[in-house]
Amino acid sequence: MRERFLFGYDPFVLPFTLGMVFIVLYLLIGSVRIILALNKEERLLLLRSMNPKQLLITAKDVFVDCLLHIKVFKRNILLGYMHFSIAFGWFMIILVGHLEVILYTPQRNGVLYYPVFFRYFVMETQQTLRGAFFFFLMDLFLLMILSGVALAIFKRFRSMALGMRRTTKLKIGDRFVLYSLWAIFPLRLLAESFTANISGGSFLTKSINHLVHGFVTNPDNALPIWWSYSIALGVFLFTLPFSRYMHIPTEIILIFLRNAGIKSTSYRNGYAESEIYSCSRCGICIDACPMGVNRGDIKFSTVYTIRLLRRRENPHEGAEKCLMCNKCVEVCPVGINSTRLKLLYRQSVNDSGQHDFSYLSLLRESDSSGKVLYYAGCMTHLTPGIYRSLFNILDKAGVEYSFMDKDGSVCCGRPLMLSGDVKGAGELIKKNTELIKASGCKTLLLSCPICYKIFRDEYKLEGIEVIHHSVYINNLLKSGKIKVKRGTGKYVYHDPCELGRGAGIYEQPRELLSETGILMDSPEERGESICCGGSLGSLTMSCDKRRKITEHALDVLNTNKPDIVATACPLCMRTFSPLNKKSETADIAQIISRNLI
Amino acid sequence: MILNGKKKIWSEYQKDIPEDHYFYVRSCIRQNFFPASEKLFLEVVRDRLSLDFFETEHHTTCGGIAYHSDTIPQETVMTIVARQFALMTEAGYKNYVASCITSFGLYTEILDTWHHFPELESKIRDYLWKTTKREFQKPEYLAHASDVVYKLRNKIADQAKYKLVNKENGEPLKVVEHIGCHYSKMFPSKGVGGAEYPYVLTGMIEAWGGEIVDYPERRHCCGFGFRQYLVQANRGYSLSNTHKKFESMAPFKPDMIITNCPGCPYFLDRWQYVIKEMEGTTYGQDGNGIPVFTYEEVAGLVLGYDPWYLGLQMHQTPVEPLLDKIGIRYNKEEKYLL
Amino acid sequence: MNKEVLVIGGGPAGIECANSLISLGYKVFIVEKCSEPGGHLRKWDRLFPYGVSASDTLDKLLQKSGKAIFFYDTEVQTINQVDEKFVITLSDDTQLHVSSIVVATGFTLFPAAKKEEYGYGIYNGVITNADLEDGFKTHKKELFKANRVGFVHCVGSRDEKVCNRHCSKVCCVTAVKQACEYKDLNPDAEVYCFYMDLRMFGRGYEDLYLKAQNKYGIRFIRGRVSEVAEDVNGCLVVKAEDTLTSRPLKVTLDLLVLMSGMSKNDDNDKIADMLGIKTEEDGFLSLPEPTLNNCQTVTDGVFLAGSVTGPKTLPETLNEARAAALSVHKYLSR
Amino acid sequence: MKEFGYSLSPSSRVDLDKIDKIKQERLFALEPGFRKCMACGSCSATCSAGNFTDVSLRRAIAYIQNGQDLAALSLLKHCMLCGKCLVICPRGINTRNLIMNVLKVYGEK
Repeated sequence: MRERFLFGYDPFVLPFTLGMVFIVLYLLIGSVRIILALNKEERLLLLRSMNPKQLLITAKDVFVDCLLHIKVFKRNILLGYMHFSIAFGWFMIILVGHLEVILYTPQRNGVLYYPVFFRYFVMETQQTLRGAFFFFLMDLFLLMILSGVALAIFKRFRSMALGMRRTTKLKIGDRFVLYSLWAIFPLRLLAESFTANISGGSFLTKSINHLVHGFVTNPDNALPIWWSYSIALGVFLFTLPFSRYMHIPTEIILIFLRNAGIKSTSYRNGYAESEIYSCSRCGICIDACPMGVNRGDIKFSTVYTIRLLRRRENPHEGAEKCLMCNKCVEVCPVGINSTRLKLLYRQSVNDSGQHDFSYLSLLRESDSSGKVLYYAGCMTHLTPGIYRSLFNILDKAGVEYSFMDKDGSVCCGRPLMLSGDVKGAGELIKKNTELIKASGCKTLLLSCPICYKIFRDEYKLEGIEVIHHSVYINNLLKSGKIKVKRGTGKYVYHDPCELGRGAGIYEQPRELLSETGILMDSPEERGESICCGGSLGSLTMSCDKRRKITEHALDVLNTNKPDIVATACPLCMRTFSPLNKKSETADIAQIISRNLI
Repeated sequence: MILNGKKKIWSEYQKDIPEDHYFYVRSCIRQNFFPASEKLFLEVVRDRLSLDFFETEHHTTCGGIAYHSDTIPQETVMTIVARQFALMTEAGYKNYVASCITSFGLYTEILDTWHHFPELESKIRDYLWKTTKREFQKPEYLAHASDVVYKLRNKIADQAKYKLVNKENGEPLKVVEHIGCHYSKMFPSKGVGGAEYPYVLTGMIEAWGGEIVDYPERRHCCGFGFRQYLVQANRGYSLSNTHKKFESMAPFKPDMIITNCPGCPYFLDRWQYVIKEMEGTTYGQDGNGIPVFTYEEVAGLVLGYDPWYLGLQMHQTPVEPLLDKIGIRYNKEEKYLL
Repeated sequence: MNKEVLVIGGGPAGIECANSLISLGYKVFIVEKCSEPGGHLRKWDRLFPYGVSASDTLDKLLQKSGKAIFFYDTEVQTINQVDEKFVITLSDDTQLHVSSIVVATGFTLFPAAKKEEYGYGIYNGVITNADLEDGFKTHKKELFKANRVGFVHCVGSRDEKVCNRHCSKVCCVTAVKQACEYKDLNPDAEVYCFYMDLRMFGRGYEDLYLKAQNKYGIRFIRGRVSEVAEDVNGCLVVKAEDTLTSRPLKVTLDLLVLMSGMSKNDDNDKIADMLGIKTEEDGFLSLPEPTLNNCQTVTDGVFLAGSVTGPKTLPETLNEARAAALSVHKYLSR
Repeated sequence: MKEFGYSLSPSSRVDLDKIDKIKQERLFALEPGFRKCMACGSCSATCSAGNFTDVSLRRAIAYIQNGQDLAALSLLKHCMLCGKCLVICPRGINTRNLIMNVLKVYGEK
């Protein structure tokens, strides 16, 4: 292998080289900006994460997330392959390209464009059969990429085949980048094929070279195609920052920051910016979003809200309408905590400070020393069947308990928190904490996942176990304090957002139901459970639209024709029961209470 | 405003008021507030129109103020009224005329109550006998003094020296009438013209050359309201009522107010001064307030009585600008000499 | 027993009763005191809750009544029962011999002027529901120029002072219908409805109410209007209490529509007397079996249909008319 | 001014001629359910804060319609946004959005 040209340069490399310089500078400046926007603590965290062990973990995460796209694979194999083939293939081509340079033209090592246009600058000699291995690899990865690109083009027209009912609607800028991306690899193939008789090639490039030999062997024809290839790359690199493909480099920064333990503290700057730019607009969240059943609301799904944030436009409508069910976060291949961004946005506009909770000082605690303290919360007061069933179970198990909010409750603060009013929520949290601590209880038992979520995450109740009734009852059953009869009832379990995705409790309710009947699968469950539509997370969604969501969720839950749709949340139950015409709706406590022996 | 509609209603609320032979009872407070009005009434009907109106110094209050202030029970007030009727019976009269609106309303109410609860009437007869050894006949006709003046309005007009018109341009004066709550609000059929569009004062004004203006708060209380005025803590409410009426009538630019009731002219007159002091607002076009008159005073004016003989110097709101407007002659120096 | 039946009243009840009797093979005489058939329906523009044309409805009813013999501008003078037959003398001296009689004399629209405090006939801007309906029908453009409009429910209904303790049933939904129609004609108008209770009892009524609130932005104020006056500009000053906040309330309007209710027909006593039947305290004809049979009277061969026995909607009236026809048929086929 | 020992008492009367319709329209745009209230009182009856203090969405809506903004605000500032009224409202009004927006639209200084 030897160089064809003395200077190892041709003007056609300019578009790429300039693009590359541009993008590197852009990324550098961007990273500095993000780091500057971090506060002191966060920067300290970042600094501390710069140890070998942490770096190794981050490298692994980058490899798994950015190159292998394991999360996308999990969602849909074809979709995963599409992402994997392009990302990993491209990465390998770059890697192998550099290897080639190091091995064959070490004097050109470090020249930015050389590995990219290697085939143009070298010619095969008698001795360089060694290169055939790399030629093979290069053609193989190129083929891999091309298959990915083909899939991508196919997806544009038939997204369903790749497991996506809806894909993100693109703006003109995005299309520009997309087409240049699509063009890069076929052009590279052609360019390398055109010079394959000089530089050598493998099964792909050589074959094409043979196929159109007469045309290709004229060197005058080769240069324009190399130009085109470089221009495609240049266009891609120049337009990258203004397109969704910015996620490719940004995600690496995001993984760094995330692994350092940093969280967003503003909905727009610092860490949030790295999240916003990491969004590939893949659109997986569109299908996940329960709002999607109302066609007009697709525009409020997370991908578009993040796009507004990236354009520095007002994300108000989407941020306020969102049910905060967290499913988009669950499915996001990049792991963007968009719910947190929306919450931060809400805090910036809804922290009105107009509330007056001075009346709370009138409330007095009850003495519950050593007992289980039960807090029904607002929603469970609307579903007395739940707490009465629970009390029946507790009585049967001989558990001593007291009912903290028998005569009405101070709200747990979660709804206020979700509205963005941290200060108001704080007052409620403070009062409830006082009441609970003063009661002397050892366990705080809750029926409502909305309450459970905030009691677990935000309250500081040292020494008091905070437990949701689905877990508590399961414990009672496991320890033999209660017994249930095993029936033939068919259940489908609906994971409430706050209990499942919110608190990670998926198994205990299922264990419980399996003890007393046949637990069936639902097409979308656990992390992918669909919000019931009643969520207090949404501030502005109308009742009609909520109803559509509920009906859709019920359709999905009733797919396998269960007898009972079981849930573990009073709000889910209130939302489902009037609209569930195909099966009964019941809380897990009610089901167990009915089947106690 | 469709006048024919009002006329239709007026035609449905007409009373067959006797012209002559009345037993006359005075009002407690008018004798203090506007003493000349009652004197004038008797003078006009007796001397000018040669009618038989009898009055006796033995009659007392009707008890209305105490009754409406919740300080005496119903039986007590009924017995007081029964005594008045007994005086009428003893004097040989069958028509009873009250100078006071509240008395008129109370008599009407009592007669109606007795009509529906005869046992109550016999109980009262019993009380009256036990306390005074008197017996009574119920009046055959119960009138308010304004009913009588309404009945005689055309005769008065015939003898009138002045008309209620602006002497400068010959235009009728704009008059606001205030009927008094107890005249017909309780028993619309007992008032001339009913309760919604009472005609008793309107009829007089029309007959004497003026023009009535209707305004949104026409029906509203003058502000007396008994408890509201009599208790100082409530007096603000009394004032506010009057204020509301003036605010409502002001855009119509009335020249004068004619009233029917003992309390109304007093409050509509005196509160104008208080409102001026509190709010700085003076009503009326010339910055002198809107003069307020009793119907007897207006009758006296058109008949050509001397304003000071009519007691107009007792008014807080000056009447002279209006007298000048009509062209009534009076002697400035004599205002307080009488 | 001849197959001749007299129907007193040529409104919807009378016409529909006649239609049914004709199809059952009877000869029907209809006595109508006005010069045209249709009663109140003739004067109406559109019907609640779906906005069906009143004149189309009447036309459809009349299409089937071709064989009925109408006596217009005529009233029943005397009725004599000879054996099982009725001998009737009409005001034009016609004599009829019939086997059965259906009384379908309907109601009298409450004369709104009786509520003096509302000033109907005194203030220019005060009209009744019937006046507004006439305005809709005859396209009185000047009526729809008012930008502030009020509807007063329960005028002459639920009011012992005007001797109508009963609810007229149809005024609530009529007010809502008219308010919406008014907004259609003058979208800039602010419209208020003063109600005591909103009795949206029928199918589609509640939807109309919701539409009135939501789409038309009509403001519903719970409280009966106490009095109306004219201000210096000739606008109407309307007073009521907003009973939901326990506050007296005042609003200045350009047009006030009084929802006159259904009073008993003024002729009820006379007719009841002739037929040996009774009226109730409310003045409507009495029903010995008010639940089981809405058409029956104490006099054999005499039946009742429609709002002569109390306020009713048009569909109810028509159903009753058919039921009365069947009752006649049953009676005459015994 | 002379001291009379009494003064004009403020009128309790609602004057619909004088209410701020622009703010009402803004509120309606932000929560179209605002006009749908039929004053059933379910919201007040179920209210969590209503157990302890004077808060009533039903009354607040009526106050706003009558232009008594301050009265409405003073009722709603006790709201904990728990959402019971949202669940219970038979007319499907987004009560929480309404409350938040009343505080926003009428609470602005």
